[in-house]
Amino acid sequence: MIVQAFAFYLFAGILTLSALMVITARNPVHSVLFLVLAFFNAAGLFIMLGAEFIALILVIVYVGAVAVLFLFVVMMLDISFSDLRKGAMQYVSIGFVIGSILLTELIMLYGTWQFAPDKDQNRAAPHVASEELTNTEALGQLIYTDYIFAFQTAGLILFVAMIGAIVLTHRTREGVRKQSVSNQQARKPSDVLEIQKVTPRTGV
Amino acid sequence: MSDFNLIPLLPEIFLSMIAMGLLIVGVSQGNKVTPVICWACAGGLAIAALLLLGMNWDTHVVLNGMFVFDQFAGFMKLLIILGLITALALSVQYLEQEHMARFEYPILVVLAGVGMMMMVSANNLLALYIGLELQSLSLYVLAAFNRNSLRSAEAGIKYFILGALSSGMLLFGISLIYGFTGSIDFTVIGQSLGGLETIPFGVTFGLVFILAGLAFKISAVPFHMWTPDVYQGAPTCVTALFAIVPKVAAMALLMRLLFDPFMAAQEQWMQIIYFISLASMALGAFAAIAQENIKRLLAYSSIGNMGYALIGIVAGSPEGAGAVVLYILIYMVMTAGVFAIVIGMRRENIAAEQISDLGGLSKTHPVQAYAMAIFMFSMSGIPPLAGFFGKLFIFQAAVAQEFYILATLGILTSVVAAYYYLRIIKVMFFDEAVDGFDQAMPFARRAVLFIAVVFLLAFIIRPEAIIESAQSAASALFI
Amino acid sequence: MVTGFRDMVDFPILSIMTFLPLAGVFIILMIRGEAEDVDRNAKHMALYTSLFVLAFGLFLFKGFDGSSADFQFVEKVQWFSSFGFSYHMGVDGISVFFVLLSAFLTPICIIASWDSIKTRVKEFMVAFLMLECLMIGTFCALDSILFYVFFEGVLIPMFLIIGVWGGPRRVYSAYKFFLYTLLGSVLMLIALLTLYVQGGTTDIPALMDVDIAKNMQLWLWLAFFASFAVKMPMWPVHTWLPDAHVEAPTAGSVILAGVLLKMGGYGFLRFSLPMLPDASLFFAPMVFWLSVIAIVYTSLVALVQEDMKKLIAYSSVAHMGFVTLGIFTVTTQGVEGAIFQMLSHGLISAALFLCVGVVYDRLHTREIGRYGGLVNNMPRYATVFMIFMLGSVGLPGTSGFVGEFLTLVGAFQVDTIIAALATTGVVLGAVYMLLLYRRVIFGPQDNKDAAAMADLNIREIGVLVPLALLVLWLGVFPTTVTDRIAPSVDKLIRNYEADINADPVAEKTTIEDVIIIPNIIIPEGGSL
Amino acid sequence: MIDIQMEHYLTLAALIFTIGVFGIFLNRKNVIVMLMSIELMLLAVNINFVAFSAYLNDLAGQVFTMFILTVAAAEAAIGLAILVAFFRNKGSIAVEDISAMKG
Amino acid sequence: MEILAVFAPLFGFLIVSLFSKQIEDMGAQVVTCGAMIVAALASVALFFDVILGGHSYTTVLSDWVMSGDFSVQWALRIDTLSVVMMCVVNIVSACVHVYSVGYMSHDDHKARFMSYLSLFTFAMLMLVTADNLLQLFFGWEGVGLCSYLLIGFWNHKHSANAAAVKAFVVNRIGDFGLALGTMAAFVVFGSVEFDVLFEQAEAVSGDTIEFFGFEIHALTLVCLLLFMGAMGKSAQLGLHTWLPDAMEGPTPVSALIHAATMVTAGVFLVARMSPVFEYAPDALMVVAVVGATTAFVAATIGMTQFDIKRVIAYSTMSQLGYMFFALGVSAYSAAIFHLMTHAFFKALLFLGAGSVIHAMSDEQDMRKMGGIYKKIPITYALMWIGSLALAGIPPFAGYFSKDIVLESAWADHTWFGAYAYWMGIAAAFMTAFYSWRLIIMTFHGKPRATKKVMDHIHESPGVMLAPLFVLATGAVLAGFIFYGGFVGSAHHDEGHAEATEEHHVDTYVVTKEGVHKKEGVHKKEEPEEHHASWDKTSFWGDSIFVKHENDTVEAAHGAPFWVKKLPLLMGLLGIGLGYLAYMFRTEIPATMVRIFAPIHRLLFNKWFFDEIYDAVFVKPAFRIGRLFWIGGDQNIIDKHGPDGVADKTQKIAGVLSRFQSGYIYQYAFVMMIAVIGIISWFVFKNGNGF
Repeated sequence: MIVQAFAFYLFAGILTLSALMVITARNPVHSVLFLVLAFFNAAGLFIMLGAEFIALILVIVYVGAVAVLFLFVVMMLDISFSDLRKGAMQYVSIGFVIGSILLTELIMLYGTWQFAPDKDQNRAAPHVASEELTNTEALGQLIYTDYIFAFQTAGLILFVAMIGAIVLTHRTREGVRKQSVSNQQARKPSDVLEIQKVTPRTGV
Repeated sequence: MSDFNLIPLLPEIFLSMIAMGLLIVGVSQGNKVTPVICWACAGGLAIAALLLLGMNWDTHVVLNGMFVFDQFAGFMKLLIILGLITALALSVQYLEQEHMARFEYPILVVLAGVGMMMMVSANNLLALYIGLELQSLSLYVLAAFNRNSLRSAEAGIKYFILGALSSGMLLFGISLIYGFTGSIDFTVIGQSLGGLETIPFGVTFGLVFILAGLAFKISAVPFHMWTPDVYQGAPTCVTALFAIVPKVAAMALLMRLLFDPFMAAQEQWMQIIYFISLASMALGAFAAIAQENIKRLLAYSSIGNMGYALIGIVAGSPEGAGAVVLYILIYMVMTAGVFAIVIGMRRENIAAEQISDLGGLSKTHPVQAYAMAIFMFSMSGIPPLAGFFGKLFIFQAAVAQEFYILATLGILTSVVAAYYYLRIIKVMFFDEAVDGFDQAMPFARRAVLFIAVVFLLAFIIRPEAIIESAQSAASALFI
Repeated sequence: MVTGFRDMVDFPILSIMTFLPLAGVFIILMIRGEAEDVDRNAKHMALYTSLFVLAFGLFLFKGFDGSSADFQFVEKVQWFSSFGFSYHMGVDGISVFFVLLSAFLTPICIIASWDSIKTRVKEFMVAFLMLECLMIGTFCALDSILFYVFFEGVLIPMFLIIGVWGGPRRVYSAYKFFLYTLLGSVLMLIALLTLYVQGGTTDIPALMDVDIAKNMQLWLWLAFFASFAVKMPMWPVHTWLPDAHVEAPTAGSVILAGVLLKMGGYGFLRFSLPMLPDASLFFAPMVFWLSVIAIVYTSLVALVQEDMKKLIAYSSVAHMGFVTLGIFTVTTQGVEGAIFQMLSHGLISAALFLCVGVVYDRLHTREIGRYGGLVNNMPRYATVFMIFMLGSVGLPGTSGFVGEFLTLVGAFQVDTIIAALATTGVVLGAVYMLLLYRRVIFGPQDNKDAAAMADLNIREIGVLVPLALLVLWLGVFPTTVTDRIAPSVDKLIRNYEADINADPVAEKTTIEDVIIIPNIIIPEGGSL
Repeated sequence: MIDIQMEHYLTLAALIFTIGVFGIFLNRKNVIVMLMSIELMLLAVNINFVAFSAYLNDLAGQVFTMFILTVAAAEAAIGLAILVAFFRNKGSIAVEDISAMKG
Repeated sequence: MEILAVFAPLFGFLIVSLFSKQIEDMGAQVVTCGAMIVAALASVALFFDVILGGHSYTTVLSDWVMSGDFSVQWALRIDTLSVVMMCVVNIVSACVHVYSVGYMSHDDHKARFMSYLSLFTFAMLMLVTADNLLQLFFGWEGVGLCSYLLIGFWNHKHSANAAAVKAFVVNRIGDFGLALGTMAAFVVFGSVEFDVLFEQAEAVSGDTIEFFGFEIHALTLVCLLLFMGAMGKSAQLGLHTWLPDAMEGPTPVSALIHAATMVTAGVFLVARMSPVFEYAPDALMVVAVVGATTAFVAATIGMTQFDIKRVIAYSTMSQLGYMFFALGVSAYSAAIFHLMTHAFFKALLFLGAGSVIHAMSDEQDMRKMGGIYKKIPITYALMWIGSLALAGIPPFAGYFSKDIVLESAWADHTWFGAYAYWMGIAAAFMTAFYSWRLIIMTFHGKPRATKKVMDHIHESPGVMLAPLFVLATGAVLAGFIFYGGFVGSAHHDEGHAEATEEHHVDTYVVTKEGVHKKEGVHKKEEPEEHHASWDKTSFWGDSIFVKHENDTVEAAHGAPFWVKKLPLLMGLLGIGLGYLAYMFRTEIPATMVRIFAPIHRLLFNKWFFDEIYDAVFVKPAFRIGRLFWIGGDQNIIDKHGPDGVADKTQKIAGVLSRFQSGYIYQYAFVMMIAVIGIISWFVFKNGNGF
């Protein structure tokens, strides 16, 4: 119990601090790195909650892909970060008030959290005893059956993301010499080579 | 998997296939075939509409309760498809003119359409989220589609960031609902909430967050702030799309959500929607007055119009829902007509977007001017045009449920709104003529214009068929 | 003869009168060719169409059974069947003459615009025919939604007529006209919908029998009042009228004064009195005072006007004050007088605006001071102008007298103070009209250009003389009208009194009744 | 305090969510940080879902989380793409520079 | 016959106004004069028919206003009162028509003038033959209109136009009362038909009516309101200011409208309504006081004026005052009698004055006349006749009528009767004085006109003089002939013959002196015949009703000698003073003016009525009108109403537009605030849920 509590507070503390750093760091690169830290800690929490697969996915997808993507863009865009916080203070106080109201209300809500009386009948995918099935297996069974619709649609979303990213950023640069394989393949000797009989001593 | 029945998804599947197939065509043929792909997409949408019509419109819940197809969904999908076809028809020439004729455009439009149709058919919070994101992501890209334009990119950023924020709120709300009921299935949530004596705060909180997310999508005040900027910045053909279609889907989703799983929390959501509706009507009416850019003006107009539609939801009755459907339908037609003209506002091949650019249109292009006047009068709700009936049924529903103050305030804002609609008419008819627009109005736009005008004018004569189908569609929500 | 027409009950004469102008519109839209030819043909087409409508109007008049209080020539067709609205048309004694008035004034307006409208002639004619359709429809409609459609639709062509063909401040005036009247009417729409919800029908005759709770009546009455008072217009919501009149082209002013203002009075008679009797009783004193203020106030304002049209516009407000006064006395004389006054004002003010139009066409100014001594170069004009001026003053023998006097007789029976104050309007009316006439028609001819104006031409005579004859005819033989409206008015008053007496709590209505807001925001169980 | 209940996770999620929201409107200079704030919000939601999932003993919450992660990745891709497009036009991604359109 | 008498003038009017181009001036004159003469003859025939034949009747022409209980028909009520009026109107009108042919011979708009005269006559006839208040109102306003048209006939003159408008408007103020009176009558009686009114007057005499919050005796209210109309039309004090100004019109108009007929409509009205007035003693008192005061005030003003027509106009006003106080003391028949005689001699005076003006090249100021009696002797003589009649010198018509009026007032034995009597006596003196002042200033003394004018003076043509002779005959004979019928005593109800006997005796007693003179001058042909059936009861039939105890005319016959002779004495004194002051001791007027400077200024300025009205009503009306327009309509209603709302709307729009700052963080901020706001709403609304 103590260990669990200790682990929770450790993860939660680091998570909160790094989240704060994400939004306050002067350097966006630092922000991204703090974000990575936050994700790691969240993954730890997920493991504590028994959601191993999600935890791993979080590390792999988020840290491995998304965070790196962020890092990549931050570096690519070469952003100056000299006076990042100018003018921000005017919103801090009121933002703080607003934020604390939200937080207070949410915490009050959680303090009295209740479940629906019939929550046990409502469960769509009751957790099978973990001895029989690992978390990953259980999820795998679900997403290809009950959630096939969402799964497929997620595919479409990624498809859109791909198209979107390409259409917005892919540029065909003018004046860049590119290899055109089909042209190379289609070229016939007759198109480019002219064999002339050269009469000696007359020049071409 | 007894409900692994893909028949109700036929249009969506078909359209996804079309999108992917045409993407391949596009990749291999390059951007020069963009018009072809546009028309092919439109054709595909038309076929999807036919598929839709050919389907059994009885209620089907399939795929583990994720997807529902009923009369309501069918009707709204039909509207979406028609809206998409219209948007595409309006786009073709514009894309060429703006040098952004890239074949991805129609593909993204179709994919957004698929997302919208999924929203309409969502019967599960997960399906809702997934459909919504499919739609949103496509639209984010479309907003920034003219990547050489700063404004377009800015519109994209604004839309994206705020959209993502709203998605975050939506998700937060969903998580709370899930946490309370233990389910993300509409039917189960509905049953669960129906069995309660009072709605606990957790659900109310969740509802607020979800409504915030959806209100963003229908650009209702105070989640509307993106709308004017995005409408203005996005390429006009995209603005047309934004104005015509996504709201149908979002509104349909909202209606299904509120009338189905959250009917038990009517007291709660009614208060929220009451406020949102009132604020939207008021802001839409007042803020538009100061606008000079016609796209911005139309953005505010759409905000206001969503406010009116929401009155029907506040009423919370089958009549109210029917009125909303009808209102959306009529609003779509009017908007399509307006954009058919706005998209053609070009002078020396440069888009003219100021209201003053319409000056003296009645002399230079009388047909367009009169069509526009009809749209404007219709939008301000002057009989005998269809726009009046849209409002009439909305207010009727409100009055029937004794929402007198809401109805009165709503109708008063419509007078304020009439002021800026009149302004456009004034510019076209009373002001001195500026140079005419570049002539050439392609057939597609002319057809849209014609259909819209005829619809608005003739609605009063034989409205029964449309009204009845809208009502029966809405009544499917109340079974 | 009458029985012959009785047999024609199936013949949809009202629909034909209403929609024939639209047929004309379509034909005009089809006209192609040289600009001049198009204009000319459009004018002719519009004229013929409106004359056809007028001819049907005469049939209507002939076939109308003046001894019956029922709705006649009734047509009823399903329309918006899922809501229970219907396309229900019919006329009774109260409305039939307004239909005739509309049908009569439209051709006159078209002729009056023959030469004075030079730009966009085709569009002008289209707008006018549409206006005619909507006007006639308003007075024929027996379904409240249908009524609203026509009532409100009038704004569209009128807005364009003022805005496109109007004077220098036309934009301001057109806006003011449109938004002001729209503001009033939308509130009425809410009231109509409430009535629909309360009564379960939009059928006007059926709604007259629906009993409505007292405090609900008060609110509904106010909503209707908002619309009709603006339309009339009553003080203090009258300020759109002078502006609209001044800027509108002649024909626009004619229709505005001649017909559109009457829609307000008609609305009071159709909706407020029969459907909301208790509220009418409660608010009658307020209406009286507003009417009296309108009469005196606007008469005084008319006194100092320098613009002919503005003067006549203000006089219209004063004259409509008599109408509201008469209606809410709910006496036979008051109501009949009010209807008669509306008809008479429809003719007289229309004619006065036409008279202004005559000189405006020649000199392009409406400033009174620019004219003078016209009797010398325009004797015929002076004569017809005089007839209308006297009609406006309410000289016995003209139609203006009968209406004014009857309303005052009605008022006197209810409240002598009101009657006495209103009668001062008669005196003031004489002052400003005579001064106008004196300054324009009499006096020395100081302005060369005014002195050089030609007298009325044949077309103008053709427009003005029928009006003059009607004004005189109705002044001498008002029974032509009153006999036919009497049964309907009797029925109205009988029902009103029955309603008032049926309700035991009717005697005492306090302001608290008004303030108590019915369960407005939330249906029962709600918590807002 | 020692006994870690669901409320702890929920409170943590609320905290993170609030920080994410804060990040969006406190940020002036850099849009990328906004995107990261959104990621934080989504993370908070995920924590909520997983916590509920655990306490409800229901896997649907975890499934939901998975899809949120997927979509978030796609969203990040598109967001960054738009950002890049904007940067190419404007040469800046400062938040205050994204205000060509207003009124 | 009555149709002919009433509608012939209308016919003339229509023919002339519709076909003026075709028939030209000559035709117009012939048609209108012809129609008038026919009408005059017809009315005389009616006179005999009604009075000798003794049958009065009502001819219904058509329905007019029918609205519920309020039903009014176009009808001609033919009884003694109306035929007397018809005769007066038609005869004077015929004279004026003929006269106008000559008088207007230099005018460009002869046809218009003649048609207006005819229209006026028609309206006047409609007035006097009305059988209900509304038709009376029709005629009432009709004559007002024609008066307006004719006063402003020379419409190029500003003053004429102003006078015309003033006449109409002041009349309208009176009509305001008449209209209200009609309404009140309807409320009280349930009808405005005379028959109903007269029948029920006694029955409702105890009723009260709520008016301006007070409970008022119903009949008094009706009568006072009607009398207000009469005051306007008959230029009684307060509403008289239009009459002098009306002299801007051509002189024939003054003669016809502003002396003989229209202005007497008020007298007619009260006489016509006598059955009602009889039950409203308070109203009668008011009538008497107003009439008496008017008689006096007008006479005082008349003494100081220099415009020849204005002098006569004030005298008209004064004489109308006589008629009214006669009415006020229930001496209706005396009033009508005076009305008739006055019509003749006053028309004569006006037309004579017109003749003078015509001769003097349109000069109206008496200070520029003088010494012309030799050049226009006939006119001079006729003016003498008229003035004698006016001054009440026997045997001229005025003597009979004025005396009976004054005697009746005395015989009323009430304070207001006495007041009226003494006022009347004073006025009689002044009347005689200014009449001779007029004659002497105009005809005697040194010529004060320019030589050119003097050379031009000529006697009027025959067409102008002929009507004057007709009128002069009336002015001389009417009083004597009709005395018996109009006001002759009939206190015995027994037999006809006996009554006639008595009557003869009475007549002789009362008018001994007059008869003496008269016999010397004129032959009497018909009177006997008339006398045979003439006493006032049978003469008037039931057209005038006097309660027995109010029958002052009857009582007047028994008045003391001094009462009867005092008026005559005053008339003679006035004439004497006139001669003294203007013929012989011409410095007297100037001295008087100097001595009584303030009073003179008051009188010369007509008691400042015009100025006061201008300051109290006219100017403020315009000022208030402008205030309402600029201040009310523009600065309050529009500024805070539509324009204000529009401005506010624009401002709100601007604010909202600025609020849309373009910054993403602000947009996000708003969204979050909204969410938190909504949540907080729920939390605070039922926060106990936690």
